[in-house]
Amino acid sequence: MSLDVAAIRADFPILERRIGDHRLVYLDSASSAQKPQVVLDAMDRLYATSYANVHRGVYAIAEEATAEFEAARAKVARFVGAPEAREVVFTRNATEAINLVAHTWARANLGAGDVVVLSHLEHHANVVPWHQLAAERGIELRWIPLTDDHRLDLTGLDALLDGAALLSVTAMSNVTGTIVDVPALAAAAHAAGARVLVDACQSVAQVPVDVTAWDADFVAFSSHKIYGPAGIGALWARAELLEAMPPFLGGGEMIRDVTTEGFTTNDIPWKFEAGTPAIAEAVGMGAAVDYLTAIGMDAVRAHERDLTAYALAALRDRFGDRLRIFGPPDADDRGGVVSFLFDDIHAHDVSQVVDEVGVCVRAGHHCAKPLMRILGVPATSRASFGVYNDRDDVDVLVEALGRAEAFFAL
Amino acid sequence: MSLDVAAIRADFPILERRIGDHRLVYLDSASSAQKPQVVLDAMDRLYATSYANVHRGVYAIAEEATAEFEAARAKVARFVGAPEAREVVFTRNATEAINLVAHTWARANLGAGDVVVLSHLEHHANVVPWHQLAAERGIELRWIPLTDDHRLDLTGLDALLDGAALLSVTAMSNVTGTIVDVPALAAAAHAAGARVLVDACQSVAQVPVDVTAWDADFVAFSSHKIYGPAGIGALWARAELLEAMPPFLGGGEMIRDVTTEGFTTNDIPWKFEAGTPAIAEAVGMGAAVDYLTAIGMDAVRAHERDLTAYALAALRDRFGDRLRIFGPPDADDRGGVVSFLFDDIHAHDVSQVVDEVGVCVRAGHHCAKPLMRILGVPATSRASFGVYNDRDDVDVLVEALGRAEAFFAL
Amino acid sequence: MTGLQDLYREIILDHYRAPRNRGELPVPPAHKVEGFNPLCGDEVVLYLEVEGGVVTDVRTGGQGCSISQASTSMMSAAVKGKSVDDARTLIRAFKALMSIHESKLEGAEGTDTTEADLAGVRLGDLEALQGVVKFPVRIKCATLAWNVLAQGLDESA
Amino acid sequence: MTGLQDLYREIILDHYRAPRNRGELPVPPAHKVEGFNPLCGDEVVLYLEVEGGVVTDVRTGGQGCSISQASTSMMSAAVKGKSVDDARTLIRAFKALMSIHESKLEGAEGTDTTEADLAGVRLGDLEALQGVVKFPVRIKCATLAWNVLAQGLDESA
Ligand SMILES: Cc1ncc(COP(=O)(O)O)c(C=O)c1O
Ligand SMILES: Cc1ncc(COP(=O)(O)O)c(C=O)c1O
Repeated sequence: MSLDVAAIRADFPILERRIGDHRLVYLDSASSAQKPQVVLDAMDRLYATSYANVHRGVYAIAEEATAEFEAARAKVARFVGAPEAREVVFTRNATEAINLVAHTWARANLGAGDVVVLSHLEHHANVVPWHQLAAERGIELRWIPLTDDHRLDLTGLDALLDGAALLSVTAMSNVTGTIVDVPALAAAAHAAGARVLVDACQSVAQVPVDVTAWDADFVAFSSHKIYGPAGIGALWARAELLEAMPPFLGGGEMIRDVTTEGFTTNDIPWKFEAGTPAIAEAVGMGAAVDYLTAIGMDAVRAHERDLTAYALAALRDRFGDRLRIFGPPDADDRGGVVSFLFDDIHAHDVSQVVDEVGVCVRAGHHCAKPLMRILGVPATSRASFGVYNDRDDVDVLVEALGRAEAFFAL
Repeated sequence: MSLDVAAIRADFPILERRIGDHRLVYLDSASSAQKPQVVLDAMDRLYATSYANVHRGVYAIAEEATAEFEAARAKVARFVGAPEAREVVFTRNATEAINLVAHTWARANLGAGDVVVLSHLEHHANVVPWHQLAAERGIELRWIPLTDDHRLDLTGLDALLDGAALLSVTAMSNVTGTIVDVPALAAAAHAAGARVLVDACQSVAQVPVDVTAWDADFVAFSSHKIYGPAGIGALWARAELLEAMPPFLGGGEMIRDVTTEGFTTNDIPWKFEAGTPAIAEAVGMGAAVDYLTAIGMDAVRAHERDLTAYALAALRDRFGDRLRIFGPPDADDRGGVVSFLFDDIHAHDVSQVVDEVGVCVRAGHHCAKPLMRILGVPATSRASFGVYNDRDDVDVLVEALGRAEAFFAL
Repeated sequence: MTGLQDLYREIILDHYRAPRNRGELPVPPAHKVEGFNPLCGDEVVLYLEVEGGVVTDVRTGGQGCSISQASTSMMSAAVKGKSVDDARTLIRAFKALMSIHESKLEGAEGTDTTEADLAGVRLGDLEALQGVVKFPVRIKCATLAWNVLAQGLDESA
Repeated sequence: MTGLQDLYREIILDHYRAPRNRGELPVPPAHKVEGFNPLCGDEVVLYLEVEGGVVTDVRTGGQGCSISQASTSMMSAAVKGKSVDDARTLIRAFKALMSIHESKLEGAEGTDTTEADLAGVRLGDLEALQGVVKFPVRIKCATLAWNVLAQGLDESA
């Protein structure tokens, strides 16, 4: 089951890049993953042989482009266990997918006093749209708090869900790596009569995702985190919900008929896809899904778990109490994301110093400022792992952090 | 000033594609233009050397990606004469750009009874968002009618603009090719106290566009019509309008601060760019702008005008009254788009037959159903020209149409 | 033009040029249904008279390409006088003829209509439309009338 | 680590480790302003006491990286006791030091501050921050405190 990382590395052209005298040690896949050559080739091939606008032309290359675009949708659907391809709406990214739900389903169904339950782990993409709705409509936001080791504290869950219309939670934190027990949460939410939106942005890249097994209602994710191009993402939702939802953006493709008096909408999923979509990017996302499927998501998960366990141990061994590590202590409870902070060196400065030796780690609030406030820090450093990383990369990181510590020592 | 079409053709890999025994005669650039190798190379190079999420990382490749992304914005700004790069908001496409204005500026400023003036030439992208606002808010839509030769009939303009809050019009019809006198309309609208939104989707590909000379307030366009990738487009708007507008989608990048209680917004343009953007596509759009700038937009316009005049004459010569041609009779008044219809052969069937010999023309309502109703037809065929087309292509089209006519003759 | 001859069989062009059952019926007792192909603007209008479980009369209107209009005409001829049950079976059989390709185009996972189910159904002239499956974009032209019929039968039930 | 030594000059690390003018001032008479770097969460809080056109007292708070905090500290030392006009000139001079690069990062078209204008301004210790321009992402860390100061001076005017 273990990955042939050397072979995988050869698939990613950027890994030949050098930073000064150093090889690139890319440890920021949780922000955006690098792209294998097959993904780039799939897009270039489309442009070089079959590019045309989709769903519009009768001529051969338009038919081919449309078929490739829709085949990509089917691949994405299969990848996340969606029962039907038409339940997958292409969006720009996970952020737009969540906003789409907020603008359509939520605005059609929620009013003053209606409750949306979030968690303290959420990314801004799953916070700000609900703040906007709260400001506009007077909905109430409730927050699932965290345990001391940064898992969801479910002791008060029933009270939080009481009377709630929607539970919207991440399946895996992009800061602490915490893996959330989505099926349990979904069951509780459904029992309370709430719909369930899952932010699967991190999970799709790291664990096998099955929206049916989750029993979710809406699931949002992005292509660029699963080794596909940026500029495309997806919302999966149950067909009957999509059917009932009002449309979002208005324009070409999403209509059935338009007059000077009004308009009627197209079938799902196109009803939610106004204007010319990211055609090559959809094909690229399909190729990325094929790439991950060939590796096997179980193998990917085992690999991420292994690197995470190795990194947690290596960081603890080397830096002890001088380095604070966030999230659950056991790698079984977390994805391939490790956030940490030296007592007296700012995350930004750490990132800058390790960049000198080719190590790319993220520094900042990771678009999770509410969580930062709860962790009591302004920012953390974060290393995150992709299929192309190995234990060597972790060793390089630890060594580089040692240099940073030395550099900033009095 | 005339284009070296042979050299240009060599820049576009797809033009080597064959349809059966025939070379590809791509006459659907108004729907989506093909991409030159330099655009594909710019994206591939980013992926192979400097790909990372933008505005987030401190490390070298993140800095490079951010610099390239923002440099692309500056190029796009210059290309349309925008005074400042921060006035350019990257969107998925022109459709999203118009919807953004409808969701932010319009929802902040328009209520029941407020008037938005459109024209009968508009693409669904500039119709449906206003229908949605009419249904939600009770705004009133007014329509600038057409003359017999499908130009805007401005005789009643002052009455239409009386009390209007917004004039939203296309600068060039994607069906009739009609070039609209934007500066005159903008002056009249501003005199009446209305804001001006211009759908420049077709114009940016064919004529030099200068938003300052137009004196517009908002201008929307897409990358994929100017030989760049799909999946990215832009809204240009005056800085002071963007500053005053509420944000649109909520999430990462568009915020300044987020707490569990609320959020504050980032500076423009990022305030309107929630989530991970289409990074490589922005760079590709920048490369496309460079490509067109190198050719020269005056030369492009002369080329489009020439092909249009040639096509209008050739079609009239060959088919006379049996072929209805829409739009102004003089090529000076129109862009490189020719819609036509045989008396008794459906546009769809024509497209199908000419496809057999490699000719790609669009058939349908061209996302302009209100216009189709005014033209009194369910659909038209449409040939449209790009920098890679020449008179030979027009000849092939005319020949192929002759075959179609023969095929369907009793 | 081998491909084209497959698509545009003589009988299709005949129905296109001389559509059967064009016209309207008084509503009620007839039921009126409309359908659009959002892609290309093809439009089918159907007037259905259903009495005692039988499609007693059909009239058609609308406009569109040869395939959509021929399919409408052929459909009207095929279901007129048939029982509602038989008409529904015909719909399923016709869509089975088209469906592998339609679902492929839409990225759907196949169809639940089993071949066995429909083995006995005779499509007659309608089989001329099977050349359409080689032109995936046109499948929606061919199936439009049948989708409108299905809707009409549901609504008259 | 040549590059790094350029960025992290000794005097910067000194201000980072021992920030000057940390603390609060009673509001009013002082004016409180806050600023965030949306990128990384750096935060600068400024208490400004302005009397008779002079910045009579300054206190700072907030948290962030060495560059943002050192810049805050150096700024506070530089403007304390200065006239509001001199403080504004200092802001322009400091941003000129950074601006070519900041505007490049943002794709802006340059700056309207002319070199000539600022020729006479002495930045002193602040010049140590010029190593930042080689690290475009960090420019925003360095300028944050100065943007907050500008806002504070506007609001106290
Ligand atoms: C005039 C006009 N406006 C708007 C659009 C919509 O562009 P997009 O599909 O790229 O959003 C188009 C293109 O189809 C167009 O031609
Ligand atoms: C958990 C989580 N949710 C949402 C997002 C937003 O994804 P995107 O920027 O692709 O919309 C991210 C990525 O930054 C994430 O990690």
